[in-house]
Amino acid sequence: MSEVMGLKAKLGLNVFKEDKEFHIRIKPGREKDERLKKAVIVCPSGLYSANDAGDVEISVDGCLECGTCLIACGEEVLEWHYPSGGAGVQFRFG
Amino acid sequence: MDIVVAMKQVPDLQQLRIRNREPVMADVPLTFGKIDKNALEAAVLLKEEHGGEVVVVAAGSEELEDTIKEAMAAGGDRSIMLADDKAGDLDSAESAEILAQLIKQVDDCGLIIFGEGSGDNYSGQVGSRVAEKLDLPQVGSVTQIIIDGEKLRLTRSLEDSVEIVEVMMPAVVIVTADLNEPRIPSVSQVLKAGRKPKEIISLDELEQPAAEKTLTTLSNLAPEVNRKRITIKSVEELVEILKTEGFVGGN
Amino acid sequence: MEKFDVIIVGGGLAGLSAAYTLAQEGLETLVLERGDYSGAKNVTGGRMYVNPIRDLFPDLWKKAPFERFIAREEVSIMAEERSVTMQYDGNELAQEPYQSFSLLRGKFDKWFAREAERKGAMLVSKARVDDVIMEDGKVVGVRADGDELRADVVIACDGVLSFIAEKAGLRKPLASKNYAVGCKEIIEMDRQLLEDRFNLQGDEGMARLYMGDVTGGSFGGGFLYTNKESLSLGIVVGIDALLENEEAFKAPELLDRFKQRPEIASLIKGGQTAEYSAHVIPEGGVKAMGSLYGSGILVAGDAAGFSMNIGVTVRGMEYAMASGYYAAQAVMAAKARNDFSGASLAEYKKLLDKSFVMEDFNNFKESLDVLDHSRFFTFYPELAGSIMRDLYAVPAGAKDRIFPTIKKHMTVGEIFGIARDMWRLRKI
Amino acid sequence: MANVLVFSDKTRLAAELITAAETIGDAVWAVTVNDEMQARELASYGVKVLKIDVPELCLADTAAVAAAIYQAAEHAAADTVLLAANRAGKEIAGRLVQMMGAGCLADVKAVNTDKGEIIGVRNALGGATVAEQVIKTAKKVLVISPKAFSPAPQGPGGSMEDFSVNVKTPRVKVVETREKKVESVDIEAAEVLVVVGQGLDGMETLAQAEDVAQKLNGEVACSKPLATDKKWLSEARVVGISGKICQPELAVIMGISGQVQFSVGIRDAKTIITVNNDENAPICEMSDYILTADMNQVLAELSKGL
Repeated sequence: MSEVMGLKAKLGLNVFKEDKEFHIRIKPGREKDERLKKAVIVCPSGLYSANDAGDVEISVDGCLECGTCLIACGEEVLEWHYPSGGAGVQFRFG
Repeated sequence: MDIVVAMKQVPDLQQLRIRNREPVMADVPLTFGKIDKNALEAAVLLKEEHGGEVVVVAAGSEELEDTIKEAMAAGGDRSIMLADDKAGDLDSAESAEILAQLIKQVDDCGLIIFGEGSGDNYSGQVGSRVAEKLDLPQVGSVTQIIIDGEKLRLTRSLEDSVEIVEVMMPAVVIVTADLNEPRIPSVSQVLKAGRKPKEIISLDELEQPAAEKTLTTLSNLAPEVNRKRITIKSVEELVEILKTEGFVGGN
Repeated sequence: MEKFDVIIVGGGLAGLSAAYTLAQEGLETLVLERGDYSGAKNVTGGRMYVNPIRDLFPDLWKKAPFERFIAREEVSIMAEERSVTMQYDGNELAQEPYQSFSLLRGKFDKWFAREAERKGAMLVSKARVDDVIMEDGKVVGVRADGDELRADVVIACDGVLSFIAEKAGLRKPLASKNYAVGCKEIIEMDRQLLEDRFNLQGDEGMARLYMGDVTGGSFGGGFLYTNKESLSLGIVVGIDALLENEEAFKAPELLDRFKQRPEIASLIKGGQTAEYSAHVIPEGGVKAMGSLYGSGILVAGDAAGFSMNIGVTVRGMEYAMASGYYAAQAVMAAKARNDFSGASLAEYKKLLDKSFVMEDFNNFKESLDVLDHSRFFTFYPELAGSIMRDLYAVPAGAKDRIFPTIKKHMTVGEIFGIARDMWRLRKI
Repeated sequence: MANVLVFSDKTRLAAELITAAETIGDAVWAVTVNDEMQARELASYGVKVLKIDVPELCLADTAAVAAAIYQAAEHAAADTVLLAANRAGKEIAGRLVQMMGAGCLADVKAVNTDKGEIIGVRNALGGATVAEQVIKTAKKVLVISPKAFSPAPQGPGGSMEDFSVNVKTPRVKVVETREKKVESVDIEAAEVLVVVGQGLDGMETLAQAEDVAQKLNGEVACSKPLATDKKWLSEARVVGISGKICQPELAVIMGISGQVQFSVGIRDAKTIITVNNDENAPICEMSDYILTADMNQVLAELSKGL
């Protein structure tokens, strides 16, 4: 079972607690910004994808709150804050 | 008049892991069940309207002393608890006996609120058992509580009907999850929670010993999943399967 | 309104070290942790070096829930199709006091939080701090979920992104070249199988670092630590390096690629992945650090950038704990003076400068620039691998002599290149 | 083996309890409260019915109902009482158990007997596990999940006798009763379920799901958020720990990732087909056929193609 498993299945092993709102958003109008494409590569959870129209989309389910996308893309294109208290990923091992 | 809320310390099931079909209980944080929080919220709302104190009663392991702060932060005024590591895994019979004894310590108790099922087991027995032990009337499946003088006016929501019932206090009320949305305490409420009055007793200090366990668990495993897991490529293929399995056409 | 001596934002190692130290001295200390519990948001490679911080927390270590003490150090240099591994066993590693331990933060931080509470610190979890309260250029408290909480000093221990330091105007902008990302799996394994496979007795553990073709030729590496009943396996790769890599591996793919290497696959066989985590790691050293103090505020741990990669060791947790400790010392000195201005709190920097923390950071300040050089991640591993291949090869015909075998790999140009690299390495 | 007594104010559930009782006891007794019709029907299943007719005995007064069942059990010499795990039944159980000095298993979804011992099978830990438990005490109350057993068939040997009980003055007074506007759908009874989740993009596609369900002679069911957050479907159609536990012949699960709170409600389906755009979603683990695709497109095509 330690063979390579799908990313979603791997994320499914973690505990995620629901938040009232999305804690990461692409700033409106920045969907096509080149900087966002970096997130597609660097995000350890693979949450970013570019659609056929070239817009980058994010789905925050499975976010590990690692901060890589914020550092790679910058605050001009991403609105990024931590999930509310007690929400988001909760590592059991860490 | 005080309002008693009975709460059960349960493992945070979101933190539960299954390893080789066995639940891994070690290191799972303890909390209160969702419906217990609804029960507490109902009590706090009633107190805010009618006065009195919200007294939280609970039984569990020694960590309960910590867990109970959650309830104090969310509006409980004081607590009476049995915190004893020998009481970490109580069944309904034991819980009922202990809770009934704790509730007896509340002098001016008009109303005792339970959630309709604990977060972990959901047997929904304890409220009724306590009502019987204390010889109090009870109403279950409650979605609304109105205090009207000495009387309670309750909305009882069953599968196919809704009843409005009246009962004289003191009474046991067992609530469902639909009746409110529990508040999320602020940091300063959490800080104050630790300073609220609490009474803690151990199993040895009970007036009567807790009842014996009435259940034996033979096994408790995650269900075995044994599915074909065949990948199909197209809707046509899907339709074909529906046909061969006999769900469309032919019959 | 609640007023405390100190509010600590973040209940990780830096925050808890500060809280533990402050509460011990009787200061009213509040720790705000956004996770369900301390450790819930923390990710580490998995090994702590205790020596530098042992004396700062003399009572702490006996009962600490470490996984295994590291009795054996290994380094694997990976070329594309082969690897060279060096193993170091030293008596000093296997004797008390042990130099380093593997650990899991979910367990360790949870326990440390309780120890800090026992000393009198107040800990509130599930509490996110949204902002600092500034008055006349001085930090006087924080806002958390609508609550205003005040203190003489706020210590920002909120991790590598440190929004608190940013809001207090102390943090430099986050430049991607100064940061790496780590991706890690916890792989559970039957204790007996693990001990047999890694040749461990009792609580002995091993640590192995992987260099070379771990991260597709990018600046980075891999790690494997043995825990009691699990392995911590992961990779660390520079964010810029990841983006610049021509092969354009995605971060999660790199970890999977690493796991599929035959050398790794055979080590984790029979294990079961139990958790997947990732986090940004500050690697910019002194050059990337912002201000460590301001009026009414101190910054410690990853928030201050206290983490270092010098190739053979990647360290952060000792710096976090030490900086938390020195922050606490500075606060106590400031309290004695009843002066919480920036000038008074500057004591923190002085304490750090005198300690191993800043000494290490000054000694190794060039390491990132030196190591961020693809030759260290492709050329040398391939060289080492090729030499070993030829040394061990027994061809059908006659075997070459050893000296010419090595010499064949060392052209004049390459020798100059190596000399140049060695010259660079003298800086670290 | 001993006698077993069953009670539910819902005749269909009482009929299921009789089937369950027959697997564990020698003689099956039933008790009815102010319901002549039910008494007759249960007698036609071949059981001995104790018919209580006491107008002041009100079903909402749980204590009084429990006391009446207790007296009936004594009369029938029944050590084991079966109740239905609907809301009223579970509420009565705690009270009755306490009166009888019995042990109790609630939400029992299967009953096995082994050397005279009754083993109850029930979901535990929020559905993450399935527990097999035994009641240690001589007297036992089992609260049986609806649909866990099929209703008893007609049979000979039934009888009916009037049974009088001592009832205290009622303490709970019903001042108003209204029927719930419950959608008549019964997803637990459906042989085929098309279960839609948050992948569903809107009401139009929902109509297609309904069309597909109809063509498969089944019903549309959903995951909780579709009923509680989006309110696109009624709560009667929710599958999961806080909805219905279903065991259809076929479940076509679309746009649902498969958290345990949901999957506990469908994992006993005979065949599971999953349509999900994420091939690694946990639901795929528990599926017989997996189509990786957008559920909305698949519904559109299925609606045309079936």
